[in-house]
Amino acid sequence: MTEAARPPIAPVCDVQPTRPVSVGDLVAAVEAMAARRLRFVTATCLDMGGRFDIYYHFADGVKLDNLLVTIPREAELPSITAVYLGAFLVENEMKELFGINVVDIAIDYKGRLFMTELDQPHPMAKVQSGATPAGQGE
Amino acid sequence: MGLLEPLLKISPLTLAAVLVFSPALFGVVVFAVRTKWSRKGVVTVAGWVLTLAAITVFAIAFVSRTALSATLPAKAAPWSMIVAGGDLALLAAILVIAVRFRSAMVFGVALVQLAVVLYAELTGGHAAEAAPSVFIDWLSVVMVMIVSVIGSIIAVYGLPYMKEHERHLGIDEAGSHRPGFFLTMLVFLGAMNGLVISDDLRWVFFFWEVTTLCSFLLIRHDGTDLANTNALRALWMNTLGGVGFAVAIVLFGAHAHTYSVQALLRSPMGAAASLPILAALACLMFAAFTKSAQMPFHSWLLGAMVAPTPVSALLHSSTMVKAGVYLLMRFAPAFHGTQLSNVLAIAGGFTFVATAFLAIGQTNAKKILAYSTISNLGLIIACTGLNRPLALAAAVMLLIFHALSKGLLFMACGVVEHGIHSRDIEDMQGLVNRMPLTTLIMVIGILSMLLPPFGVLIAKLAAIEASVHLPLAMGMLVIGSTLTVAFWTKWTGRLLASEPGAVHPKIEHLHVMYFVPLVLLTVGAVAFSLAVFPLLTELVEPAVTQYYALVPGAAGGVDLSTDVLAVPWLLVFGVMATAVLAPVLVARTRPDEEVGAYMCGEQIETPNGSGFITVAEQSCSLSIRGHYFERYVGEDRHTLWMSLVAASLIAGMFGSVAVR
Amino acid sequence: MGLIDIARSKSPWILHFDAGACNGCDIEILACLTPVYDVERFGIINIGNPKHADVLLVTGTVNKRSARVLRNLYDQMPDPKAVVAIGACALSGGVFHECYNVLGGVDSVLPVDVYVPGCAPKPEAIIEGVVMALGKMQEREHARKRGAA
Amino acid sequence: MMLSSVIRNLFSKPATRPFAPAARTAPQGYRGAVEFEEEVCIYCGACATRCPANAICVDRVAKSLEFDPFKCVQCGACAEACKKGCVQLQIDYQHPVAVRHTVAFHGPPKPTVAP
Amino acid sequence: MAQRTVIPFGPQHPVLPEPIQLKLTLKDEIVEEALPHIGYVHRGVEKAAERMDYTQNVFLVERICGICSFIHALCYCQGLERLMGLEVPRRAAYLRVIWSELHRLQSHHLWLGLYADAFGFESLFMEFWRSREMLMDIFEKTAGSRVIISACCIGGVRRDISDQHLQETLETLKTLEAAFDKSSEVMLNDYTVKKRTVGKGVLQADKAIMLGAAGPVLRASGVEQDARQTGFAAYDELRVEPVVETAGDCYARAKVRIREVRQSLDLVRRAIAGLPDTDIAVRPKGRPNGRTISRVEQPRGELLYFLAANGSQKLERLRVRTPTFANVAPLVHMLPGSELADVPVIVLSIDPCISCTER
Amino acid sequence: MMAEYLTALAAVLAAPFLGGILMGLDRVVSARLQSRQGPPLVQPFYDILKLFAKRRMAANTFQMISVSVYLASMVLSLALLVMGQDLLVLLFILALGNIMLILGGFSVKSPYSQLGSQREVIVLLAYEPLLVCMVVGTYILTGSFSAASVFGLERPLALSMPAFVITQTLVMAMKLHKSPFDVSASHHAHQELVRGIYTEFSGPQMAVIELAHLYELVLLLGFIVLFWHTNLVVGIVLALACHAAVIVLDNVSARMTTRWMFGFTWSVGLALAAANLAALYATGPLPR
Repeated sequence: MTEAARPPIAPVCDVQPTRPVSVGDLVAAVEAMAARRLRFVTATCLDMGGRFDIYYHFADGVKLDNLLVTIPREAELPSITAVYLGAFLVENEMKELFGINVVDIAIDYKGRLFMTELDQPHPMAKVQSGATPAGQGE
Repeated sequence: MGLLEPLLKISPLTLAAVLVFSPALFGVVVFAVRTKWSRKGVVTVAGWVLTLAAITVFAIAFVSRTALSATLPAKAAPWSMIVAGGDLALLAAILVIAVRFRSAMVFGVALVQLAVVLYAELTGGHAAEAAPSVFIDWLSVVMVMIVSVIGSIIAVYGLPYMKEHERHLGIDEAGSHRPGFFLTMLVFLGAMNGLVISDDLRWVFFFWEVTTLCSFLLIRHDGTDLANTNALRALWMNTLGGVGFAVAIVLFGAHAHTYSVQALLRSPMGAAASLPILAALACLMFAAFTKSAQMPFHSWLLGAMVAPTPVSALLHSSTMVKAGVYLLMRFAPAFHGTQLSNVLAIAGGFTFVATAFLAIGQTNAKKILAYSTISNLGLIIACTGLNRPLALAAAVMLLIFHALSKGLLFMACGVVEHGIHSRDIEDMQGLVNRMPLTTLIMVIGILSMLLPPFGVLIAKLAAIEASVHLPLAMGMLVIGSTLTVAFWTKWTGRLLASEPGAVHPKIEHLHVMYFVPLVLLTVGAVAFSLAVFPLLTELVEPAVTQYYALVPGAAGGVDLSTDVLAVPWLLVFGVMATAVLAPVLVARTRPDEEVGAYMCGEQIETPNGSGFITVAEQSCSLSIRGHYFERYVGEDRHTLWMSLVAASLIAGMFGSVAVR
Repeated sequence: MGLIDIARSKSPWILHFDAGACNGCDIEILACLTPVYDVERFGIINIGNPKHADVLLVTGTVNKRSARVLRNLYDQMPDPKAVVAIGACALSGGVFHECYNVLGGVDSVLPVDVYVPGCAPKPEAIIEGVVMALGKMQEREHARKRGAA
Repeated sequence: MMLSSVIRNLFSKPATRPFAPAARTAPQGYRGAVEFEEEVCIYCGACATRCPANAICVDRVAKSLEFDPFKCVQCGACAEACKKGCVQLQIDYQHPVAVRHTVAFHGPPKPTVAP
Repeated sequence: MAQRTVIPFGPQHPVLPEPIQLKLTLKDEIVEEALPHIGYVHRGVEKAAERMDYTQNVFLVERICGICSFIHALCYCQGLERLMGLEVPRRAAYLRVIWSELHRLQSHHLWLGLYADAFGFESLFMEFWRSREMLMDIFEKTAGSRVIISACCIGGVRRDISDQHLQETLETLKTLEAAFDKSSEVMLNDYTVKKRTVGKGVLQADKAIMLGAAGPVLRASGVEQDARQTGFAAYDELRVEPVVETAGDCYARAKVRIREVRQSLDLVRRAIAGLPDTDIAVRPKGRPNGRTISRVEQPRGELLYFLAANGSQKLERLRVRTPTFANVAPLVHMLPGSELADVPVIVLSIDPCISCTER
Repeated sequence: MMAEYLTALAAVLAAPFLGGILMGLDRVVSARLQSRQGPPLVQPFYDILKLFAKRRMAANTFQMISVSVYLASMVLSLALLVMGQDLLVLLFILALGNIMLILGGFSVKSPYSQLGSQREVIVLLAYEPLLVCMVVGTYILTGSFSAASVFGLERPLALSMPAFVITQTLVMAMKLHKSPFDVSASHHAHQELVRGIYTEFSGPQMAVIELAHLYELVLLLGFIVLFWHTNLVVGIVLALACHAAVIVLDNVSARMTTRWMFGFTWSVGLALAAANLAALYATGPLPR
């Protein structure tokens, strides 16, 4: 049952197509998506320890088109709500659950979207300040 | 009866002198002797004197059961010169005002009036000697009571009010405008008394113009730009009405050859009246419409609310606007059975509906009261136009009850305004927690305007009953009464909207000169409603009988027995009183639990009262604003067309003269 | 069994609050109102207002936000009243009992009279639960009366 | 339109199903209350590992099983996992109760296990 | 002082089956601003999914939403199957379609009932919910539970449906359709209903795209997008044409759903008719590794799962984006300008599922 | 006079029982229209008794006064009707009760109660003219506003005032808060205002309101019986038919919005009333 005994399996990457963009280019890239009349679907945030991988999913007809932004843990992330207002919920969610510093959200819940008192300020974040990495089962 | 016998010996002329001149004299004393205590004392004494005089008049009329009349010897003085001189002096004053305030409108209208008055003086002025003759029938008695008693109460209330008012404006005792204020007020009361007891139209006209001038002075009392503008508007409108009055005098002089109201009423009138006489009556109606602020002249009364509250109370409840309806009621027998009368009913009914409608959209308490006043005057005028015994009875009852309730409401409003520094009814939300006593008084005042078994409603029911024969007027009355419910209920609701939990609020302290007048009028409003039957049989019925005696062809007594009045009102009162008192007794035992209002489970106490937790876990205080439907009942949307309709109805009155 | 007792047992008005359920139990409560289960035959009305309600039906796990609301609602219900917890989540947190935003079952906030297990419980079970809760409410009321006497 | 529907309803039998005791039973295969057959249990813990709600606790050493019906979501994973047919889902639903309780049983005591 | 009325609408509110608060700013009764306050049902499912192993997760994600539980499980399983490289047997794919469409049917019936109730048409609510009970009976019979049917598993489905049950299902659907004809007729043509729905809560196609609307809300605004077009499960063989309306108001949204009910009835029949006779599941083997997106069409719209696995027993990240989550922004846009009385109608017109939104 | 009072007393005592049964019937029929079994016939009595037995939870004293006056006005109106008194007065006493209830709703600073009260004011505005017009119609026929004079007519009112049977039915639907007129409050809470004007009344106060509703129902049906006073059986059947119409209407329509409701009653309702009144003015010369 050790981790080493696990047979190696090639990772699948089905999130296609994905175009990586830098934080600085994000809003411009999103504006380009808007210019193409793509529908904003959602954003997905992955806490990779030291960095966040944030996917922005857009629907082009029935197909998806994605952007990938990678930011360091403490970095600011510009809001895209000026372009796609619909992103306000997901940005507030990232702010609250992962502790990403999303700035200039159109409707800002100030980190109080879902939760009232925070025992764990950002429960989805893998690294809590002063806490051991969570996620190791029961 | 025997006890009252000596009263009969008092000459009506003496009484008249007391009623008309004593206030003016007291006023002069107030003006001359400028100390706080003298002012308080003199005004109070003036109030007592007036009240006693009015009660004496009532007692005499009650005992003698006939109208009192007397005339000074024609030779005693050059009466015609005096009255003409008085008129001209007033006009001169108005012209001076017009020049000083650069009001072309006032100037023009005053010039026209001057022309008419001069014409009257030069042509028919001496058709009859203008010796002061007094005629006091029940209608006059009712008016004298209203003017003297309620007017005095308001004057007394004005003492602390004006003091606080000037304190607010930062005016010290030395620079106080109060002496002039009370002088004007008292002169006003005297003039009103003069207006309702004079038999000679020229004297009536003179007093009529005095009230116009007094009201101008009172409205512009604060001297702000707005006050000046509104006062000037009141002045030109009322002077315009004066033109109508003067034309009527000219016509009466030329075609009826008398200026005595009683003589006029005994001359061929109604269907038998000649065209010029009818035209004269229409002119009088026009004058009454301006004085009683009927549409399209309602704007002056709305503007008059810039004046200090005692002025509003005085203008609305007991003086000024009541002069107009008094004149119409006085002349009602003259246009009985004419088309003119019907058109009058419709015109009054229209103002009744239209202003009740506009009142729904208002948040300013005084404005609501103003609209309500205009509306009720419209109702009284409609009753006059219906010109049936029951309608007239309703009109007299409305005169009394409206004066009581409206005086009460204005005064209470003034107290509230000084308490919370706002006259917006939205700011009065939850007043019951802050000023429970005033709120209670105010709520009684409002309910007395609105609900059975209070007098206003009983009168309204009688009016509806009397209007069935004129379907259009009836429709207006029904709809108007319904609309009335909307703004009164909303306002009361605002007052009562209390924070849950504050079950026993602390009772506020009221100045004794606030407290006594308020309580007097509250008790009056309730007691008169309770005593609606004695009132009806002892006061209203004689008034209507006297009126009907003048109607040609209406032989015999007046039968006011209607189903409305046949209702066992005592039973109604009893059941309602029990229903109100029983829970109060139950409430003495505290409820088992006191909880906050239902707010979907998120209620919370905030510093500004109850609130709820909302977006981003912030607490937000609950704010509930009444519905005003500005989109539907906004003044801006409707005033213009309504005024046009009202103006065309007035034109219709003149037109109906030709049609008969 | 006095007249009042009969009336109480024949007229339970319910208030439903979803404290964090997946909808399954809520929909089953609503299903109780429909023609097929028609709880009005037992006098049950979904009154939706705590001030009129006799029985509080709670579904779902409780988190801090909903616990506050739940407490408020319960306080606004006039006595005598009863609480019924419906579904595994309301009983213990169910499959979510270890989630970070879950306080646990309803009984961590309110005194629960009857627990209706299941995921989601059938409408029959819910009705049975309400009836049971009325019994408990009556008992408590009688005990209170005896205590007061 | 609605008129015809409601009038038809008025004159037809109501759709309301009778309630207990005449209530109808659930169809075969209904996932109702979870029941254990103590005798066949071998305390392998397969059910406990599969249970998404951690409603079952098996101590393989002490040979005891504890089941919290309040946590159970009646998914049937335990019954599928059980090789012995010890865990079964009843057709009848779990009835409401007024007090919290758990189901617990254990196998024959082993001398090695402290009481 | 009080220039505007500011009131809480929810969380506990009889027209909202689920807790959500709208902070409404009103003038008279016209909404000037509506802000949603959520979090009453937030549990933390995404985090929990990282703690449980991936088979247990099936039961977890089902309980994200009790109305479309099967579709949640389907979406999850599909993603995992892709990561594991599993090929689902055709019969399982067809059964998945059948259960999915039955879910859509019951969800739409549920919604139509609640929607009718939102504008105070109680008897119509009763009609739809009476019909819905037929579907609940089908679930009870075929899957063993009324609500959370737990029929989907990784690699296929947990249960087969017997021929007898399939026949009974077809019978039931016939009755259901007859009842639906009558009730939907009322929903579409009744004067009072139209008065309450036509022109209310209008969402232009442009706005719908920019605000990221999903499902019937999107399609009612004239945008032709339906995740079933991607051909997951057996939708590659059972082609689906998206149902589109153009008015973008509450009425159009109801119409889309009513037409979808008919479409679903047709799909179930076609799926039953073409049901292949193969196994119903393959055993999952190996451990997933990689990232993928799985998309399916829920009754409320497009459901998106993002799965990230690192080859262990547990997922690294499970992201659930539900359709209601996407439809909140359009709601915030639609409410201002409407009357208070229309608030429940407009809120319900997006078919809100708060437990989905908050997870 | 004594006999009159005794009859009124008897009516006042009997009305809640009659009203309760009618209300129960209403609920059973409503349930059956929705294909449900429905509650027992005596359900309203259970509800009222239970509410009386709940603990008192008042937000303020005025609430209690308001419900008590509400009940009193209903009782009084019924008594006045039975005594053959003035219908116009009766209407305004009825309105008094409603206004007091509205003020009771206003008296708590609670969003739903306040909004419900605001709406109830509009409902009141909507139906009040219809009621008054109906009474005016009787005046045109009899020359009097008293109910007693209606008893004296030879021709049933329904024949001379057919449109008013319809408007009375509408008024009944409005006063009973039945769909589509249940904008300010409804029997069930499934509406945007929770229970609207009733939201903040609880326990015994709510019981008093429910009791008053029973009186109100009897009173409203009494009005309709008045339309066929010549034959009481026909009158009662007519009243029940109108009640049935209200129940069916309740079940075949969506709730109106306040604005729409007001516009509807003032256009359609008043048009009907005006047409009938015009016909009465044209045909029946006014007596007196």
